[in-house]
Parts: sequence; structure tokens; C-alpha cells
Amino acid sequence: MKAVLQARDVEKKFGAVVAAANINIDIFAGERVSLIGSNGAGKTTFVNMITGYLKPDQGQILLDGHDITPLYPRAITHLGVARSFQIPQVYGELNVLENMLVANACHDQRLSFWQPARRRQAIERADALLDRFALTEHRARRVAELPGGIRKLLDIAMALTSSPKLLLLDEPTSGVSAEEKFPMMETIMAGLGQDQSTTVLFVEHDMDIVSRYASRVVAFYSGRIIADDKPEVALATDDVRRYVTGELLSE
Amino acid sequence: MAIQGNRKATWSRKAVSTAVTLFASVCAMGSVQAQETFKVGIVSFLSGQAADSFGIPAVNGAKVLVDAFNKGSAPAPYNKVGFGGMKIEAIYVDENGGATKQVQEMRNLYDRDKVDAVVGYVGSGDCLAVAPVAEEMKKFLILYDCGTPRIFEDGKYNYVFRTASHAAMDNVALARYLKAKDIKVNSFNMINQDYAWGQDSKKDFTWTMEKLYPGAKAGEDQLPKFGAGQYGTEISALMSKQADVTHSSLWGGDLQAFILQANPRGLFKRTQVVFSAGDHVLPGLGDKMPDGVILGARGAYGLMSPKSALNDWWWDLYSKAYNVYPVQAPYRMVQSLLGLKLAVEKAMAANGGKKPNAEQLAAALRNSEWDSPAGKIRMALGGGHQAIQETAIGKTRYDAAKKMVVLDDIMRFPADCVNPPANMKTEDWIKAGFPGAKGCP
Amino acid sequence: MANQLGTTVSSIATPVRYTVMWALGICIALSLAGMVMPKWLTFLITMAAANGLVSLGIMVLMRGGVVPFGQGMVFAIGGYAAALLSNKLGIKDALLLTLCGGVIAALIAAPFAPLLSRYRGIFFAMLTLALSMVTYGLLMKLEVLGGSDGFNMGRPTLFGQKLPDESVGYIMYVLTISVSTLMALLARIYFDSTRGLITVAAKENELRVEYLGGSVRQAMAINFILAAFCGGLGGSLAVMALGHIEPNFSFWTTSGEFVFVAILAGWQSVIALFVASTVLEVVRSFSSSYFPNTWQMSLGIFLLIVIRFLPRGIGSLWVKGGGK
Amino acid sequence: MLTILIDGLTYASWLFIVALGLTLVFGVLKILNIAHGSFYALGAYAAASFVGWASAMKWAPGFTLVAMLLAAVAVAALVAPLIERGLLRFFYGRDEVLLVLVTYAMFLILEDATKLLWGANPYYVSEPYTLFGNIDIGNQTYVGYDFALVALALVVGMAVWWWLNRTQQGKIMIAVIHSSEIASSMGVNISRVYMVAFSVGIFLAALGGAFTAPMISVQPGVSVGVIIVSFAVVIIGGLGSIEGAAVGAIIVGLARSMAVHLAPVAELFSIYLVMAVVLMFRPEGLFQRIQARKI
Repeated sequence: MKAVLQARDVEKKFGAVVAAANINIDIFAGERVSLIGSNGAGKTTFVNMITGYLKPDQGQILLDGHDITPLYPRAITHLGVARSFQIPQVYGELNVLENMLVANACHDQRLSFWQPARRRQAIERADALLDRFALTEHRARRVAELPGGIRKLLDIAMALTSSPKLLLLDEPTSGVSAEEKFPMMETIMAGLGQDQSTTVLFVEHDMDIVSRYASRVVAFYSGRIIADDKPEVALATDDVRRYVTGELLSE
Repeated sequence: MAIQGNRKATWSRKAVSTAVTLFASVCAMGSVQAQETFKVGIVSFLSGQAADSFGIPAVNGAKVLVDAFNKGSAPAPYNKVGFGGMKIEAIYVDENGGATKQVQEMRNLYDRDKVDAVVGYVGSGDCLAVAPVAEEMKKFLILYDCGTPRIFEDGKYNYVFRTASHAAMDNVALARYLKAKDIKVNSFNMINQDYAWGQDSKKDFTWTMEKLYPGAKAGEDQLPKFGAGQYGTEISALMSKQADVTHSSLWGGDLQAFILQANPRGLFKRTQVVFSAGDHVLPGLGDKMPDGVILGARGAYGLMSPKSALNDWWWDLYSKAYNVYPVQAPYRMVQSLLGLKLAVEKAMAANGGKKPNAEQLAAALRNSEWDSPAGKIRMALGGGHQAIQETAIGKTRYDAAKKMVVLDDIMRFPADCVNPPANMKTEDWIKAGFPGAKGCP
Repeated sequence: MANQLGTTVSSIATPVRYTVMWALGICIALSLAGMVMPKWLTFLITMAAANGLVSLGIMVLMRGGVVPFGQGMVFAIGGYAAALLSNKLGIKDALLLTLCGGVIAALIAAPFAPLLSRYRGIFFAMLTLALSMVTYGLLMKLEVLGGSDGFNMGRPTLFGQKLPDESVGYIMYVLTISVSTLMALLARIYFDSTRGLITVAAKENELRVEYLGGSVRQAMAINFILAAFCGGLGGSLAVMALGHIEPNFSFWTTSGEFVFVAILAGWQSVIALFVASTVLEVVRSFSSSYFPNTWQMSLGIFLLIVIRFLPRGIGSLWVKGGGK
Repeated sequence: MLTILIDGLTYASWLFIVALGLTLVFGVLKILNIAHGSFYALGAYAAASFVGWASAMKWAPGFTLVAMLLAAVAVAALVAPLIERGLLRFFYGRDEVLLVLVTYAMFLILEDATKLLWGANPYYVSEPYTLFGNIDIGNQTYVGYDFALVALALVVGMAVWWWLNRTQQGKIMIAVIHSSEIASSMGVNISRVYMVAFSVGIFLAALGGAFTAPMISVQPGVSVGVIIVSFAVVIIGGLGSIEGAAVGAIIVGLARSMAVHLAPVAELFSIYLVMAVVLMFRPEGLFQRIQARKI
């Protein structure tokens, strides 16, 4: 099995705050990796460094063995890394289909001045994805009017338009009511397609979700990795129970 | 010459003239078909920087004159009612807003308001822009004020006329005045606005000086931007380079600001200042105007206008209406309207009393000449389309008794002395040393 | 005004051939109407259309969320280019001159495009303003270009034909509205294209566009060049209709009016742009002939009323507004 | 060279006062006020009238200065609330460019309004200009009044600074300048702040106009020249930045006086050039920090 993503001694400080300290990690094709940790532990910083939004102070990030550390988000996206956002970054004033068309257009390598954005292939591809994410019924709705959960799904669907090899989900179920969380994850997993081609890295707080959907858990605490293993093992370690799930009181 | 001087002289003459006019108008009435009107579009600055000094005085002048015409109260030979019996209807348009707007407004005047003639335009740019349009539309256009010689030296027109001399006259006359009064000039500074008017004036003056004062060297050459308002820096520059004479073609608000700022700093004591177009600020500035400044009016206008029945009548007409005496702008307006009146009436005499069309008007005005309050206007240049006229230069003195600035040492320059002969460009004429200049004092 | 985007993209639905037919219809109708119109009106519309082209360029940029306050610069460049080519190099053909005006404006604008693509909001507006004012200063200076007075341009020809006094106005009118119609069409197609869509998206959320793999700066740069092209066309057409050009073409008030037209039109409809431009000309011309002393005031009041009560522009009158 | 410096400063002085108002209004209301020049003009006209009355009422010449100050106050007190409450507030929250157009319309209206109020004839306020006598420096004679203006500019600058940094109201202003959302969420009465800021801004414009009136002839068109140049100042200094306005004014003043003394030909667009260059290399102006977008 070869590593899709590798982090080598990645360090990042914001002033005195250590957001990442000697992060070393290999992510393998088809894995469903969950990043856990209390707020400010460095999960999102790590995601932002992978997508190139933040540059590490030290260390490298490799995609399929190529160093992507110096690249801009756009370049990294074109190399096959897509992400969704904790607060969905969707176009509230456009309808659902149009959002997908935007994603489509952005993904398009050879942009055209005259080719209509609404040409048939584009719409078909969009509809296919919408269908996989059970969004077809909302197809023509203005996104601003849609509930948060739907917007999160759309956000992810847009990210998937480029059929990336690595997908980063930033708290996919945050802001979703408890009873909706599981159906939500089900749809997402369904949306990802059964073939394990897409490697998924998702930041998550809900341990039930983690243990149900993650094939591997990476736990962060103040910028360091304090556990990296199968969910049942990782969640059982003392550090995780102390600093992440808070089952053990930190003395 | 001052207002008081005028008043005494005029009473009797007014009585006569009115009597004459009444009689004349009676005859006139019969000859012309009832209630026909002659529409004139009058364009000048009603807003913006040129409004106070040029536009509004000119329009004011036009208003009183048109009334006088319609009443038939102007002295002979201008005593026919209106234009040859036709009532004059004037439409006033603001020249502010740039040449593009002017072209559109003039088209509207001709096509929409159906005016028979347009009289207007102070800005050289506006004149350059509208002239070809009137030509293309085959409509009658009189440019009454703008200074640039380019219009008739670069272009050929059938329907476009300018009833005032172009700006070269002003600076040639200035330099000649200095020479005639043999003021010694080893060096001269200049301050002119950084646009066509200023740049042209500066060139004309420099070239003329090269001829009349071969030894004199040009020093500071300041070009503040139009409407700068603040001249402290320029004044320092002018003061730090000592010069016998300081020339400026500033006008309006800029000129007033310059004077107000330069006077306390003693510029006027250090150097002989000469203004090529400064007369129009005298009534306003009053005692704020330093003495001994040599200035022109772009013609024999205002305080330098020649004594004549016509001038006295006009002077009273204007100063009674607006209790300030007329300066250059209204003079140029009145001379254009007088010329237009005669042209119309001449054309009507030729075509049997009908309202003349553009061709007939043009034919009547071309190469014609007439008396204006500022002396004789002769359409001598540009194939009979560009006027030349006499001009005068004087020296300021604040007369505390009259509570006004008066001009002393007024020297008159006949048209042929300060204007190039026909078919010769101004620049060449000056550089060639004024060939054919006649009657210079 | 993000809440127009919805309709902007929805209106893509109308297939191109309908748009083309519409455009041709309008163009022909106007040309016919021109025969019976009074001359002042044809001229007014000619100028309105020429100015409209400049505002069309502004619209291209506004869809990306930036508004240039110095489009007078490209307007002037196009104008001077056409006038000089005709006076100095003897290129007389109106159509060719129009094209040259556009191309040259685009070429001169191109070097600035990468720089400007970094700017947003008021800074973009101000930098374009500054550039146009520098251009203005230069034009005032260059006496070969007639300095502040500018200079007159000889009458153009069309397809080798001289244009007689009687019909020159009408021919320029037809030429101008034809060019405008063509550009309006192309603009519509561009707006509906994939690039056009990215521009619209960049306006609401640049970051997301980047994360989806689209380049916002490239889009902005291209839009700026296209806008310059439109402005150049407008400038060259205007100068041919006027027969005169002067630095004022690049003055900030000129640019301001172009922006106003674009705002007045709103972003949905390209037609609205030319309607707006015409409305402005009409208001200006009538107010200055009926209130010679207060035309500026009446124009100002008109602007205020429009901005207040038609916040989404004239276009919103017939394009159904999306959103609240 | 001393002359260049002095000329630059005297030019910068009134410019600073005017630009300060412009930058304050932008900082707080986020409006780039094209009509600012018209308020400058209003100030000049008001000063003309007030000084006229003052001398009519036989005030001591020294008090003409007071009269000019009162003129500026009057403009701010009468016109500013009228425009802010009666017009601007209907446009708050629209995007910046739209607001620029609103002020452009205001500019057009005020142009004619002043003309209707004061007519087209020029006004003179020359009395105060001679109050401070003359000062000889080198071979130059300067008018004391010019230096008085520099002093005034300093006073105004410090007053505004003190107001913003040492008073409750000022601190609120600063807060609003940084983020009106946060400020209002903290319970600041935004609309009142707007009103105050706008009035102060207008007061400064009018003050600049009132105190330059003695050097110029007050007549139609004085506003136009002021607008772009004060724009240049605030853009160079950084929109909404007080210290920026000061630096910007000095830069513009010096740039201009250097042009005039060393290369008169360049005077016309020296200012625009500086403006363009600054924008290219320091878009936010010299005194503005960039706010990064968060996700």
C-alpha cells in the first residue's frame, strides 16, 4: 500500500501558540482517517496546511511523493486534493445546480469564453453527483434558503466534482442536530461512492461517528499527534481519554 | 475714462437716439411680415470657473442688448426693431461640461430648438469642437470669444465666423506697449495656466519679446494647472528668480487668487507685472488691485474702450442694468450681436425682406465690417471669417475718490499693427518680425 | 447586490439563437427608426451607444465585483488612437478605426491587468482613477495631440465610400448601434460561458473558487482587458461621431458617468445598459436646455432618485429579480 | 532647499485640514465623499458672508478669524445633519462605489445650490490675510497668515487626535472605524456616530475652505480643484487613517512644490503620479494594515 499523503516534521506556530509540532504521518489510499482533538489542538491548521492555505514553518507535505508544500491552494486542488468547510462555502444566491456548475467550471482546465456553462455534459455530471448526495429534490432551490445540513452536503458534493484522490472534510457533522448526524454521514459515505478510490480525511468531534466511520484515528493535542491507530485502539489510550474525550480528568 | 465722465455726455444723445428709433421702428413694422421671430442660441459659461468672469457678464450683456434691439432703442444704424423687424428670441445654454456636451447641445439648438444662428463659446476646445459640426450641418455659427488662432488658420469654413480677434493680438500689444514706453527688459518671468490658452499666450509673448527685446532672456516659466487657486509656491519661484517683467495670461478666479496672494508678498514691487487679459478683475478687486500693473483687455474694452456715441449708449445700458461697468466679456458679446444684426438686415435687403438662411447670412457677414463700442470690427482674416479689431493697453491706478481702479497711460494699437495680415499664420508672422504691421504708435 | 446572481445564471437558459434573433430585431428596428428620427435624436443615440460600450466594459468587471473609476482612460485611448490613425496615417475606414481603437486600448491596458487583478473594492476604483488622471495629465501636456484643446478628426469613410454631409450622421448611427449590438451579443455569450460563471462566483466567494481550482486573478485580468477593448471601441466611435477629441475624455467626471450608467442599468441585462445610457443622455440634454442655470442640480437629483428607487437598476424592471 | 520646504508645508497645511475630514468620513461611514470639495466651497462662501457681516458690525479685525471659524461651524451644524439624516442614511449599507455615486450627485447639486445662494460674482475675504503681517526669509517675503495656517493645521490635527484617542466618543469612533458590526453589537448607537463623524468631517472641509478664502476669490468652481487633490492625499496616506492624512498632505505638498521649483512642466500631474505609484506598491496607502480573510 502506498501513501497518498505524507507529512514530514511539519511545524507551525502562531506567535507563542504551537499549532503543529513535528507532525509525521502517512495516509494511505482508500483510508478513512478521522482527525480528533479538542478545539485549538491543530486539526484544522493541519488541514489548512495540506490545502496550501497555510504554509508550515518547517517540514514538508508530500502528495503521491511530490512536495506540495510551496504550492497555492488552486494548484494543490488540481493535483487532486479537495476540501469541504466547517462553515459551508457555498453560493447562497445561486441555486443548487448552479453551485455545482460553478464547481464544474472551476475544475475545467481549458476554460472557454463562449462554451455555455449550462451545456448538457456539465449538467449531467452535476445531476449525477446531486443524485448521489440525495440533493436532486433541492436542485432548483436558492441555496440561502436551504437548511444547514443540505448546504454541508452541497459543499461536499462541490468538492467532489473534481473527483479528487484526497478529500478533506472539516467537521462534516458540526452544526447538525444529533439525530441527523448519522443519516448525514450515511449520505456522505454513499456520496463518496463505494469504490475506495477517494481517500478521506475528516475532522470530527463526535466519537460515535468516528468509531463508526473512521478506519483510522489521528488524535491531536496542542499541535502534537498523541495517538494514531485503529479507532478502538486510539480512543482507548489514556492520552486520548484525558485530552480529547475527557473521560479521564487531567490531573 | 470712467462712469461719471460718461453720464454727463449721454443724456442728450439718448433722447435723440430714442426719437430716431421710434421713427425707425414705425417704418420697420410695415416692411416685415407680422410676428416673425429670429431665434438665437447663446452659449456661454453659466457655471464653473469661467462663469463669473466671462460667461455670466457676457450673457447679461446679451440680455440687455436683445431687449434694446427688440424695443428698437439702439442707436443708428442698429435702430431697426429686433433683427430687421423680426423679434429676437434668445435661448441661453451653459457652456460648462466639456466639448462633447457642447457638440450635442449645439446640435440640439439647431435641430430641436430650430435656432437660426448660434452665438457663443469661450473655451478654445469648445470652439474647435463645434465649428466643424456647424459646417457639416450647414448652420450659421458665430464664435464670439474663444482665443485660439487655430480655428481659421487650420480650418476652412463657410458658415462659421469669429467676431473677435484671436489671442495673438493681446501679447503682441503687451510687448509693443513695453517697447513704446521703453521699459527696460533684460529678463522676464512668466506664469500661465497649463492648458491651451496659457500655453499659446506664453508662446506668443515669448516670440514677440524675441523680436522686440532680442537681448531679454526668459526666466521662470511657471505652468500652474487650471483652477489651482493656490499660488504660494509659484510666487516663491517667481520671486527667487529676479526679473524685470513678469508676464501672465491668468484670468478669472485664478488671476484674482494670484493677485491676492502675490501682492502682500511684494511681487508687484519687485517686478513689472503685465497681464494680457486682466481687465475683468478690476471692478471686483478694487483697492486690492496693486497700482502700476500693465494690463490688456483682449480688445479696446471697458475702461479702455474708445469714446463714441455707441459706446456711451452701451456703457450706460449695461452699467444701469447691473450697476457695474462692462468689461471685456460683454463687449465681445455685444460686438458679435451687432455684427449679426447688420448681417441679417443686409441679407434681408438682398433677398427682399425674407428671413435669411444660413448661406445668405454667411454671405452678408463675410468680409463685412461694422462699428462696435470697442471700435471697428473687420472680418479681414480667414477668408473673411475671422475678425480683427484695435486693442489698447493701460496701467492700473486705484482712484480713492472714485473708489475704483482706473487705467492711465492708455495706448491704442490699430488692428493692422497687432494682427497678422490675411493668409499668414500668426506664428510665422510674429517670427518673421510682424511684416506689414501698420500704424503702430 | 449579490442577490442578482441567481437570475444572472438562470437567464442562461435562453438559448443563444433566441438572443441573436432578439438582437438583430432590435438592431434593424433601430436602424429603420433612425431614418425617420430627427437628427438630434440619432446623434444622441449614437453617443449613448458609444458610451454604452464603455459601460458594457464596466459591467464585465462589475460581475466580478470590482468597479473601475477610470474607464475614461481606455475611452480616451480608443478615441485618440482612432483620431490619430485617421489624421496622421490616413486610415479612414470607420469600421477599421473602430476596431483599432478597441485593440489599441486593450493592448495598452494589458500590462496593467495583472497588477489590477490583485485589487478589490475601493482600491481598484481608486487605482483605475489614478491611472486615468495620469493619462489626462499626459494628454493635457502633449501638444502634438493638441494639448487641452484636443484636435479635430477628419470625417471617416466606410467600405471605401465617402460619407456625404446629409447622411454621415445616419451612417455613423447605424454603424454604432450595429457594433454595440454585436458587442452586447458577445458579452451575453461570455457572461453565460464557463469563464463568465467563474467571474460571477468570484464576486460572492473568491476563496471557494480557488479551492475548486479556478483562478480568480486570471478571471479579473481577462475581464479588465475585455473592458478596455469595449472602452476603446466606444471611444473611437464617439470621436468619429463628434469629430473632435480632447483630454476630458479621460477626466474623472467622464469615468464617473460611465460607472453611473452601469449602476443605473444593473447587472442582469445588457440591453438595460444601452437604455440607461440613452436615458442619461436625454435627461442631460433636456435639463441643460430647459434649466440652463441648474442643469447640474437636476441631473444630480435624477441620479439620486434612480439610485434610491431602482437599487438593482433599470434591468430589474424586466428581468425578474432573484432573492429577497 | 528651504523655500521648497516652506512652500510645501504651507500648501500641505490647508490640504491636511480638508483631507482629514475626507478620511474621517471614509473611515467611519465608508463613504468616499466626492462632494467634499463642495463643502470646502460652502465653507469659503460662508466665511465670505460672515466676515462681511463681521466687518459690517465693526468687529476688530482680529475677530474676523473668529467669524471664519463660526462660518465653518455654521456649515457643519446646518448642512451636515441635513445631508446625513435627509439623504445619506437612505444609502447606508450599499456598496462603496454606489455611495461614491451618491456623493457625485450631491456634488452636482451643491455646485448649483451654492450658485443660487451666493450668485456668480466673486467674494473677497482679504482682511484676515494681512493680520499676521509679513515675514522675510532669505530673499523671500512670506505672508504671516500662511504660517498661521500651518499652526492651525497642527492644532486641528492634534485636536482631532486627542478627540479620537482621549475621549469616550472618540474611542467609539475608532471602534466603528475598525468594525461597525462589532461596535454596534457592543451596543454603540451607530447612526449617532455616523452623524457626529460626518458633521466633523464636513466641519473640517468647511474650515479648510473658510481659512483659504482670504487667499482666493470665492466664486463658482472653487470646489472642483480641491476634490481630486484631497483624494490623492487620503489615498496616499491610507483611507480612514488620521496620521496617513497628515503624511499624505505633506508628501503632496512637497511633491508639488518640488515640481514647481525644479520642473514646472510636471506640476500638472505630479500629484496623480505619486498617487498612482503609492497605490501600486502600497495599495492600502502608507498607514493602513491589510485585513486577511478568515475561513
